[in-house]
Amino acid sequence: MTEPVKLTLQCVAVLFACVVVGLLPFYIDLFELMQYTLFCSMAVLALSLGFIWGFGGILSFGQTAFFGLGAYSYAVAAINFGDSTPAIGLAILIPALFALALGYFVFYGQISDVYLGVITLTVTLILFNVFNSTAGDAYTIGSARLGGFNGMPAVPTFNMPFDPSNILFPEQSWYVTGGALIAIYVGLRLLLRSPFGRVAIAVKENETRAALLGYDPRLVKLLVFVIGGAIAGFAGALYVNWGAFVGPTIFALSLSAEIIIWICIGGLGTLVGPIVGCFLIEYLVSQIGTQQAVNSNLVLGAILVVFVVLLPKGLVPTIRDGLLALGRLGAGRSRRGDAARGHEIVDEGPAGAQPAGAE
Amino acid sequence: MAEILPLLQTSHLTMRFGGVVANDDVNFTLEEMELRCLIGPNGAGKSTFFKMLTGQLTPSEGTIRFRENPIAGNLPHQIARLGIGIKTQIPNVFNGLSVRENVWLAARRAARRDASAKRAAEIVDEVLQRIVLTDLADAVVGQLSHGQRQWVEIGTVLAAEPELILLDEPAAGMTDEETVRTAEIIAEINKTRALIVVEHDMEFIRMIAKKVTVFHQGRIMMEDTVEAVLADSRVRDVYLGKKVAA
Amino acid sequence: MTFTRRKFLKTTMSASAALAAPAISTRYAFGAEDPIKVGSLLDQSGAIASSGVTMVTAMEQGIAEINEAGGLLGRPLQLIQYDTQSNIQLYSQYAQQLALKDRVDVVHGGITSASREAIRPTFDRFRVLYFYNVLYEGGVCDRDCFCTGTTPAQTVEKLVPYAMKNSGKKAYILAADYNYGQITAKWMTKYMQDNGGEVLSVDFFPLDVTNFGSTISKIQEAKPDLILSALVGGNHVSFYRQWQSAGMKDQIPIASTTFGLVNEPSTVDAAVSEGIYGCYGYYEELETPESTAFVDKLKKRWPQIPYISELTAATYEGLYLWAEGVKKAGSIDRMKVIEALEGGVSFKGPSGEVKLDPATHHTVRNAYLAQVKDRKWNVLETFDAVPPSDTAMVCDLSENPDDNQQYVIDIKS
Amino acid sequence: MDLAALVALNVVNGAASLVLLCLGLAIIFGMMRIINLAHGEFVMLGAYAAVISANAGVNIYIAMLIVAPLCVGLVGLIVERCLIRFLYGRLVDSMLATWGLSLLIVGIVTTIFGNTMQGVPTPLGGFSIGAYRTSWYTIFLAAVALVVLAAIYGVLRYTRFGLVARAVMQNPEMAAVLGVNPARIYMATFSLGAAVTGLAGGVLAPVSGITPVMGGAYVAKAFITVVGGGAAIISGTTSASALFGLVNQLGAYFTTPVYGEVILFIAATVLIRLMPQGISGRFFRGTI
Repeated sequence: MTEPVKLTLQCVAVLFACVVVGLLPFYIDLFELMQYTLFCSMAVLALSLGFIWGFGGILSFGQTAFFGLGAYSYAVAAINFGDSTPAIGLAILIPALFALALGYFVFYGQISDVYLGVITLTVTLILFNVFNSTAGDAYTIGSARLGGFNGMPAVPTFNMPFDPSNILFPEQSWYVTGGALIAIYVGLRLLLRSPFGRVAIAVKENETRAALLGYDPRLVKLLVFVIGGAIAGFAGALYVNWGAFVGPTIFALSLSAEIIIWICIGGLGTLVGPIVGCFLIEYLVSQIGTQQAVNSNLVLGAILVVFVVLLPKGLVPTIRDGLLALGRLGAGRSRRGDAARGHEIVDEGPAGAQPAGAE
Repeated sequence: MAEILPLLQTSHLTMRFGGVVANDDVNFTLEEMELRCLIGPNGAGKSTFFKMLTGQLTPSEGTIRFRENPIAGNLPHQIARLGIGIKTQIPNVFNGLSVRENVWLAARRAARRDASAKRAAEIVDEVLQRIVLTDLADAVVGQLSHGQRQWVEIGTVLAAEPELILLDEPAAGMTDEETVRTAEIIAEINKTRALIVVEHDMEFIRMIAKKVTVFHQGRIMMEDTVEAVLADSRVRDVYLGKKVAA
Repeated sequence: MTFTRRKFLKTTMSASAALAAPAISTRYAFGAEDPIKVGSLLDQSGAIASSGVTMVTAMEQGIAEINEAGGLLGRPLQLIQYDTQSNIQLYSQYAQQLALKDRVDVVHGGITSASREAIRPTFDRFRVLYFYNVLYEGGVCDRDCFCTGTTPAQTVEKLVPYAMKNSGKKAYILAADYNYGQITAKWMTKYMQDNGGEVLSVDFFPLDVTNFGSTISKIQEAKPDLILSALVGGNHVSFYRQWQSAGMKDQIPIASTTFGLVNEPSTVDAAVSEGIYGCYGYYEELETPESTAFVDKLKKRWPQIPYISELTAATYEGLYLWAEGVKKAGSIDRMKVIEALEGGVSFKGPSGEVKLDPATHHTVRNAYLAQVKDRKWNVLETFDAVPPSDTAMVCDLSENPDDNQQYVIDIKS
Repeated sequence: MDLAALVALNVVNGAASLVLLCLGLAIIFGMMRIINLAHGEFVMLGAYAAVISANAGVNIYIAMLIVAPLCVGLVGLIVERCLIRFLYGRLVDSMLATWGLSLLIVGIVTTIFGNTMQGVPTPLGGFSIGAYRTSWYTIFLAAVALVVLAAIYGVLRYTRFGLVARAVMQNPEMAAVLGVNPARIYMATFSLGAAVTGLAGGVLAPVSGITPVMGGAYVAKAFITVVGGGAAIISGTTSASALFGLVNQLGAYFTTPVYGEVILFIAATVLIRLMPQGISGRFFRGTI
């Protein structure tokens, strides 16, 4: 009963998002459009971690490793080929392969929870250090200089597929980025409804039980991790397309932590949450810098602290629960399961955990 | 060839944790289609034994043979795929998923062996009826009572259609009525499959058991029919002594 | 379904485009009394804030002075300063905001070379005049961009021979591991060799290195006569302190292109900084009338201002150079201002006469060689009107006005 | 030979600095499973406390060894009471909150003291090993590290607080049954961890650049070391610090500091891969 409602709501939301993406360029000025283009590319990054963490149970402190690798792969390839089409492909492929290698190392080594976090963190720090020390002339790939701390300026932005002379306008870039965000959201939704998606959630829920049923948790986690890496890499390409620039600070610890913050604020275990959290925080950070009264760190820090204490579940789940409660009140009838609430509820059930067998 | 091999055979199976010996030189044999009960006080090594059989622990020494396959030290999912299913002592289910999804996840692996996707849905419906949770099929398992989750776990074990089913205290926390139904289901399963059941409830054991193995301090103390075991004074001492101490 | 939706989209799109059109056209209709907007992107929080905050003060001071004097072309100046929070992504974001939303007439800003390279393409793309007022490694060649700080040819060239004269011919180079450090180290090597010296080793350090123990051992093993340092940032200050505490301070002198650029001499102990050589375009201790007036004004604006260095002075002078250009052009039109600036503009600021070099869009300015004495810079020698000869080797915008890149100058030593 | 001694001293110095930096984090993370992302800022606060009090005329040793830990311990107490105690058992929330806290502390310190700070001179002089000069302060750091290690060992091993703390960390319910209030133990543990971190900041102040953002350079390395060390606070942290200090300093000596860092991180990755329970989980089981 609730399942069709949920599905309808999701479809309506996606349609609405499509309309917004389509119409936005006619209502806001170029600057805001470019700003939203940036936010959308960051939201893709947020989705990648939101997926592997919320639905695969993998907390990666180093999602920026894939983001940065994607960005650098794109930049190097785009400079060398002059065409963004294969560069985008490489920006997805290389981080995915890297995720495959790293994931094999980690998951098949039976490393879990905090230790996984530490390994991903150190890998990111290694990449940061390595890319940071590429300032010398020796670090040139084809015609692309990696440029060390200063990074690579003036990277070619997206062009029409296989038509390098036809470079996308900011409006077109917006359509591509916004469209990509929606497509990835829908893709992940579909994936989560597929048998594989449900197995992934099962592994996240209870790894031991999944193994005792004959599922190989290592393989499932590895696949989830690789998908997350590929999406993060793609986000990297979108990011470079926005700023025409990539530098090693993309691997910085602060960005890694920021992604985690987006997800915590938006709501872990949902797909909309990371997107919402990302938009909110990015907007906030950019607004803070335009005022001169108070130190920016102070404001951001205070907001985060207050948030954790007051809204620990994150925005989206809190609002959803609130709406559900309202709906129940309005309908004047209490639903099954209310009595069971309050004790031993491990998880309210993430949005993706729809009952199976519906099809 | 296959017919003369027992279904499950362990030899010299030993598990040590640091200085503690949880299982010591366990030689255990289970025939095809057999139903065996394991009893023994807490800490006798029954759960450790189950964990080694299912691959959650790698034995320090000794071998486990499931039909012709040596499985000691294999990973849990590999052993599960060979056809050993387990219901663990504490309900071990997917709390965030619905009842139907829990069962479906198990059925899907079974169905995969049969190479038929439709079969999975059929198995789910059958099993849901069998564990009498059809009405709660879409409820999130985490919100169910302890007993109901117990049933969900039994359901997942059934749906996976394993060759050998390990049940660790299946009747714990169940009402008398449910206990009877559990016994019935076990008898029914046993028509086609082998089971090993760990249980403390002697009434329950009487209901289902043919042959009983008694664990004590990590070793097999005796192995005989229900009547013989329950009549044995050593078994009484072990149990009663333990109970008084607890 | 799809068809109707598309049709719907199409109709709404054209309708909204028609609605939006008048809004766009009004944007360009400025009244004469509209303020001239000066954008500024500087870090006021995060790791680079220690450099950024004094630069913001200089901007505010300059704008206030110009406004008090009646503004430019009869119009007041409006400063739009964004705190880039030491975050490269925010540089790009705010650059777009300044260019597209605030529609500023000029942007002054950027501190690290990385930040400059992140925003320079944005200002090129959206045709906004850009001033970069920081000493850096040289080589930027872009008609839209003016770099008013010193480059290695203006400072390192003076510093190295002077330090050699007072120590010896063998140097050990320590530099921050990014482009500024890498390129400065090359210049240091070149000038060492030009003066008959020898470089024993060049070590690069990431900006977050705080423990220099093994480096100090290596230096002792190499036994140089002189340390040349291009270490950057708060973490690298640890080197000077660990150097002093190892008792090396009195044995091997240090010459640095970066020490003292923020306010290091007054934050570290006198024993740590005593005797370090530096060469910059400006020191707070300069006693010209322009300099003392400038220092007084800034101290009035912000009594606790830590130290007024070349960064601060160049920011102030950069603003005035631009203002001179606007006055000369009689317009704030970007191309007209650029042409006016290229026609030769100069300003007598706190650091002396600063003249724009039309070919490179860099400045010809004074360099001052100084040594720390009792936590103050003691100016030892003044070099008048030093040209940016490094950038001039690769960049001639009067020949190639369409050139737009940062050259890595091929240093032949 | 002299050079070898000097390099050895550097290794000792590197390891001692790491031990000092990590101990506080190890106490908080190891005993309470809270990932304190504001750890670097606690170091910074310790350095500020030491520097400010020393500049105000307090004896430098008192400033470093007493004022710094006291101040930061107090800050830790306040933070625990106002924030952390709501977050026990919520690893991710505690990370988010302490990240916010770290920004907040940086913001507050910048607002009050500005972006730069006058440092204090390094006390003690230098001495010679053959032809080479090094600082007595290196030895002093190692000595402080040893004393702190011994003190914490003593507290955990021999005091009632230590016993109860270890019990609470292993099983909070059990401790509650024993009549111990776990909340108070957590509070004390967090303050202790903060105080030790403050001490590290204090003693590192004379050899570091003092800025509000200086903490950022420490947090990742400290965290990696603590996890590499495993659950045992003393043996784990010491062994991991020694190993990483050695690898880092030798790497830096034979190549460059950049590769010194990279080698450290690679060593950490391999270590965790080979020993998922950390060094102490593999070799020093059952120790403190």
